[in-house]
Amino acid sequence: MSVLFDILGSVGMWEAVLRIATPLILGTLGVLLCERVGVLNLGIEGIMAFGAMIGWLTVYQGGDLWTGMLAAALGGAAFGFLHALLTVPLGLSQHVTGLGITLFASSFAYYVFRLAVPTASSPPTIDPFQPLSVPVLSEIPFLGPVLFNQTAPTYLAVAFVALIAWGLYRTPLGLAVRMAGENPHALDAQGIDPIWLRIGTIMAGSALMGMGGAFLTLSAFNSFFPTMIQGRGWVCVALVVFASWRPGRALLGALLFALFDAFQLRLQTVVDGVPYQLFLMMPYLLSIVALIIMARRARVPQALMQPYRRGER
Amino acid sequence: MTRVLELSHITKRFGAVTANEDVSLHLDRGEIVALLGENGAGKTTLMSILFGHYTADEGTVRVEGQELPPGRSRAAIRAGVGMVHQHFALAPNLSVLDNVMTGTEPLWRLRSDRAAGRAKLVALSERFGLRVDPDALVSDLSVGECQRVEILKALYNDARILILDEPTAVLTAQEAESLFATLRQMTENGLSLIFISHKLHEVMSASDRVVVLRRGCVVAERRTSETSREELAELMVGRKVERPARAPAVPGRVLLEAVDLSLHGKGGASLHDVSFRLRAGETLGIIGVSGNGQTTLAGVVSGLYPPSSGSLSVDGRAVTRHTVPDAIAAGIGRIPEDRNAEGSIGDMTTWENAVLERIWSPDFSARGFVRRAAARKATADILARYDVRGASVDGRIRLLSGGNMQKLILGRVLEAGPDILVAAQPSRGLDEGAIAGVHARLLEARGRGAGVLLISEDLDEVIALSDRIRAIVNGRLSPAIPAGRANAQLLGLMMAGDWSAAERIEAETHDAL
Amino acid sequence: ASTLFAPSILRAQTALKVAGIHASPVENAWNSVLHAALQAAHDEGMIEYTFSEGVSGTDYPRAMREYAESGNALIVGESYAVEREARQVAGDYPDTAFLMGSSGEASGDNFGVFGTWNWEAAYLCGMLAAAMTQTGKVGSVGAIPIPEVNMLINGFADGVHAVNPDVEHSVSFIGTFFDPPRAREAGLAQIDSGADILFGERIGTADAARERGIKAIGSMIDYTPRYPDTVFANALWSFRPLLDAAVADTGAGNPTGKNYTPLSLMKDGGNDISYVEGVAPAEAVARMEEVRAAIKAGEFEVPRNFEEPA
Amino acid sequence: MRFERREHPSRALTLLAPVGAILAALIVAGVLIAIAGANPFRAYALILNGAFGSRLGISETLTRTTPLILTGLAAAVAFRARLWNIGGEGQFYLGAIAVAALGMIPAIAAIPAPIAITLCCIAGAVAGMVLLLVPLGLRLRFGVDEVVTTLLLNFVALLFVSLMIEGAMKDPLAFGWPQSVPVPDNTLLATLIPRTRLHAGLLIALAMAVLVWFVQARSVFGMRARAAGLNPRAAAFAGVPLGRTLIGVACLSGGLAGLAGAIEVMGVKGYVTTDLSPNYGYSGIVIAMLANLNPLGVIFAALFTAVMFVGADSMSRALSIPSYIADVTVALSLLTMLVAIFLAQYRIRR
Ligand SMILES: Nc1ncnc2c1ncn2[C@@H]1O[C@H](COP(=O)(O)OP(=O)(O)OP(=O)(O)O)[C@@H](O)[C@H]1O
Ligand SMILES: Nc1ncnc2c1ncn2[C@@H]1O[C@H](COP(=O)(O)OP(=O)(O)OP(=O)(O)O)[C@@H](O)[C@H]1O
Ligand SMILES: [Mg+2]
Ligand SMILES: [Mg+2]
Repeated sequence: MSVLFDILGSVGMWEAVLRIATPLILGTLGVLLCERVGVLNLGIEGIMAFGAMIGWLTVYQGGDLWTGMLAAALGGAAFGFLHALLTVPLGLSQHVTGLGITLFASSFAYYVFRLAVPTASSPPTIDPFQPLSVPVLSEIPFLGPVLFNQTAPTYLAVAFVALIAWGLYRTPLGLAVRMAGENPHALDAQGIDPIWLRIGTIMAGSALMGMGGAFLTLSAFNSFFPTMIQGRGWVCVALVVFASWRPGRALLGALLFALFDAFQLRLQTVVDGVPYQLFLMMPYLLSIVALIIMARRARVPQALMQPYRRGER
Repeated sequence: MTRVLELSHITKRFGAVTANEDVSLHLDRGEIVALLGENGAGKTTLMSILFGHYTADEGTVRVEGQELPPGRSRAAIRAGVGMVHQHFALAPNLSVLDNVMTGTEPLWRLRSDRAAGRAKLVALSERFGLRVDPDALVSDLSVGECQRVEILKALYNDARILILDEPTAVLTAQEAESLFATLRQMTENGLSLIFISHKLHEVMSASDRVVVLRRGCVVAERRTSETSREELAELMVGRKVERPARAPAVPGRVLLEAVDLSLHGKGGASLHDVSFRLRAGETLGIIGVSGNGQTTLAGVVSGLYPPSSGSLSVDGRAVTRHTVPDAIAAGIGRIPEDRNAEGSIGDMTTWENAVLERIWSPDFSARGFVRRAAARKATADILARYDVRGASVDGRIRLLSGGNMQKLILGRVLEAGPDILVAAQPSRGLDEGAIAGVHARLLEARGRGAGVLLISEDLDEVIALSDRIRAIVNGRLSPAIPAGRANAQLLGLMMAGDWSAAERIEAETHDAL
Repeated sequence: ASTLFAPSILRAQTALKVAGIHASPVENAWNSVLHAALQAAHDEGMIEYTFSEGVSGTDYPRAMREYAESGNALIVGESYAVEREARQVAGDYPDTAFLMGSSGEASGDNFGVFGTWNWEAAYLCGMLAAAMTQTGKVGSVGAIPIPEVNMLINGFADGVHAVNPDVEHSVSFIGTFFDPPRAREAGLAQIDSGADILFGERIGTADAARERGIKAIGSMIDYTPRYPDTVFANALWSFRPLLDAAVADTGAGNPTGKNYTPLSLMKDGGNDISYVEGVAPAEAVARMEEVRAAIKAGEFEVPRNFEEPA
Repeated sequence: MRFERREHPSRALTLLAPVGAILAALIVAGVLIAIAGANPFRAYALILNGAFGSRLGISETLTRTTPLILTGLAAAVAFRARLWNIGGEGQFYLGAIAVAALGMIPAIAAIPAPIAITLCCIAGAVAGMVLLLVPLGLRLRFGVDEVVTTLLLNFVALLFVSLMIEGAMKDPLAFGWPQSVPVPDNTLLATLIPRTRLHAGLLIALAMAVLVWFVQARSVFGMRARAAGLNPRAAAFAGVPLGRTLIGVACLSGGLAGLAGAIEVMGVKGYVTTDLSPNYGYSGIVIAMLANLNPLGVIFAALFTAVMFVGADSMSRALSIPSYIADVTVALSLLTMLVAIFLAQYRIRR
């Protein structure tokens, strides 16, 4: 028992939580935006892979870290545009298009990576973001190092949560976005074209996904390699449901998931005889349990997965 | 009089269908114009063009002399055109204020001024007597309230021209009446209105001028004061229509008996100790304001959900299993309240829709496999016998208009020869011609000895078709009165829950239960 | 797969066509050792090398067949996940030689195998680690507990305990062969639980060590240039001796269906320690060098333990 | 600009559209190939050659088609009823591990091959069913969205398989490598062409496609499932038992995906590892959609996907360009194909 408390009481673990959570926060916000505007985006897994690659490659080729982040956002937006084009004006099945985008974006990322870095024998590295201690605040015992000794993109991710919450609930644009996900006909009747709004929002959401991927190569780690997303994108899709499509809860969900992950890694080092797979299963199973608990309260955007075509019934 | 709106020579085609052909229409300030026409005549299409939702193939729209750019709802809104859609354009998960404010501020503004929005909404709702709670979720509102929100939405955009597409299709008589009173008041404030309706009495009482569309063309234009219901009906359909008259009832044995039916917590309204009898060869009309349990009652009798207590017997036998196939097998035919959401599956073929509810019967399946030939033959028969137009056996049913869809549903129900017919809102949204057809079929079924349970919000319909009438209020059934004694005022009292007069009449007529 | 565009004129006429099939991306340390050796041989004109990477188990036998059909004389790869099918393919293409990383035995005349035996070097690294830990705790991060990984980590642990039996050694497995960020998190977790020297069987571990300013030990390839202040020792493994032998056998028409693993032994130059001078205490280095010499001379045998480390 | 649905799409267009799609995909892939320094036209020839040009190519293409048909059917069946089963991958693995588990019972090795194979198929199918019934149960009971739960269960299933093959079911003769005990020889499917991997599973898959088509198009269950998917409220009104119908659909869908895993073990690999499936479950979803959810169409969509992959993979080796081009080509052709199918059904109007 005391082992558990040791783990839970360690600064290192809590610091890891925020770090592990960052790509999930960005990805979840991305999915959340897409779904709020009415479109499921299963392309996230591939978009994150592409963001991770293009962000890293930009820095590897001499760009600075923020240029890398920007490249990842733009790359994400580009694939978002493709997804939007297929699902919004054409109204193709969102599941299928999303899976197609995942396959395309990830294999394209690996292909480009291999062309750009043909003969690596260990993953080439860049200098990643370094932890940025917030003066004064990082001196607070325990909380200081946990919260205020992270890398810049982590702060950015948390800022995005507030920004998107503000945007969705406090601005006219956010209201329009929510309306597009609830009833695009109503939006159209108020003189705003749901098609363009959806396209734009999906691009913005996908840009966030791309940045989530780039966090892995520019901050959590310092090199890119294929298959590095490892299902993180899918987890984001689940987290959005868990979060009932709300940015604040999305942050909470991402932190919770990261907590399980950080915890199980540490538990493994001290608990013997329990297969590691059980630990790895924990976050997924707990997510499902959380979904069951949240299901009743969840307010699904009513037009989610329903294509909008003007004048078609 | 100033001319605020002018539609000139509008033509619009959808593939092979010409929805509007060379239509010209105008509207003066403070005027109420009624747009009349059969289902599919092109009314909605015309209004959608005016509102910029569709682009016309030919023709122009001018508002206060200015030509509107085609296909731009935004421009129409700016020019002061407001539209209340046939199917509500509201988001149920958002609040009234959210619904009203969407799209009213510049999109890129950093902060939505909700306080100002709320103030404006409250002011409008007071000024026009359209009471709503700005913070209520739309999903918690009744249809009437939704309608108000729709109108407020248009007014909030400073509409000076208001278009209402079948605004009363889902309203009760009282709601409709108060709506028209409000509209009247609006015209005094300088608004101009176009409304679409299939209900001739509304048109007669509320409009200044009537424009009749038939097959996409304007066939007539009359000042309301210079025309009559009969003339309008004839202009609309192109021939004389008359609703069929009811012959005196010859009630037989009790076919359906409900004793103390109660149902709680099924999402919709609940039922409390509902008891009634339905005899062969009679029509029992149930009236009521929506939300009082009409739908639930129809659902229980249709086999959709079992009651929590009480019993139901068909032809003297107690019903123990409440499932749809059991209900159908027991001889209950069901006409659903909402033919698009409940009565048909748009993307399935006509034949599949026609036989789905009886697919378990040996007529249509054997050993788990569908007898397609038999099913298609039966469907073809229905199409022919019930005069369903525009349908092919293998075509998607989505393409049928409301009236034809209703004919198909009547066909599939009546072909099975049910002893009991549950008809929920059978003529909602239909035009005069179609209504007459539906009424004739219902009377015909009664005539051959079926018992008809008619559930409707349309008082005229209930009075015209029923032998006895009950009201449903908060899940309880009122005493029954004979149709001969019914009038709008008495029925209004009954629907409002004041049953004293009804009790007296019931006692007088000794027609217990 | 990408061919290396070495000018073909420079290439010897007899260059053997060799194909590499890598189940992981070639960045993976193990694959990179093979890849580097093959590339070097290619550049020297000894072989003509093409490769596929990231080949999943389902595609692996097809890749083998395709390379065999397109006239490669020797196919180098790893049959760990496809032992049965790989031997079947070799049976179907008796004229092609196969040299496969495998935990199993050679088969037929043309299916040769090799193991990754750098456990001796790991033992030596462990000796240094034991002398350096302050907390009395060292940690290893492994992929999946398969025999070769077990042997390696056990070798390290044995080295540690040979010097100081009181030092605690803990292991975590990341459950996959290639996930550097995960290995890094596992490393951080080890550090949090007190370890101050990490043995990184997997890439990513050293990143954790660098971040926390402790020392780490690399495996397979030389990680010191990549983490100059962190990785002070490496348990190196070399594929070149194995490759040269297999190429020679293939070229000479000798059967290649044998076990090439012994060429991984330290005394044959197949594995060795590399370390940064002046990091570990001098007497520890001296003691380690003694053992190293003994191993090379065949006087000392590091115990081989394939059991999953506790 | 807007799209208007054609009620009767012309046959020529329906046939031409896929051709256009493949051309478009190949052009884009060609650009990428050219960037890698290879000649795209040679690449096209090599793709064809790799997929059909030899006994090896044909057999490999068909070997890969087999599981894709089954996972494609699994998705098509479920999607028809609007049961969004994204969990084909997990069901595939559970089907596979179930066969391996059954194979560990000594009695299985002693019974005649046809019976043993049948039992294995059933075991695989049941395992797949069970994994899909869980999320369906959650949806019916608690209203939990199955897109997410089936997706998450893929990871759980894969970890479970990993747990099994490193624990209770680990092959003691596999040198510690995490893989299951091999299934007994009498459960292995016959090879159709000697010295290739093509096995009798292909015939099972084809038979299943016909069977599923028949059930969907002709049975009461098929009609009810479609009705339940298209408009649950109207279906309920017409007396379709929604819960039972969906359970039936889930059994069929999960069962097919599980069967795919079982057959892959019995036909190709002989034992279970965690890389048994290169995303067969996910590909099934795209294949189902390419086939417009038509079970017979699934055969062709699966074949198409397999041709693209096997051909492009072989091409990448022949040209020595990064092998990821194979997945790029497949993804591109899937996306363009989806667009083409759409455009064949709609017309563009101003
Ligand atoms: N989106 C559309 N696509 C194709 N055709 C359409 C579309 N909308 C309407 N039509 C065609 O236009 C004609 C007029 O339809 P419209 O909806 O305007 O009729 P309506 O007069 O409003 O009928 P109702 O009284 O039933 O509402 C129909 O006959 C139909 O063929
Ligand atoms: N997408 C479409 N394409 C072609 N024709 C259509 C389409 N939608 C509707 N129609 C046609 O439009 C006509 C009117 O349809 P509509 O749905 O407006 O009928 P309705 O009577 O208004 O129904 P409701 O009573 O439900 O309002 C029908 O003749 C129908 O065939
Ligand atoms: Mg209309
Ligand atoms: Mg209508």
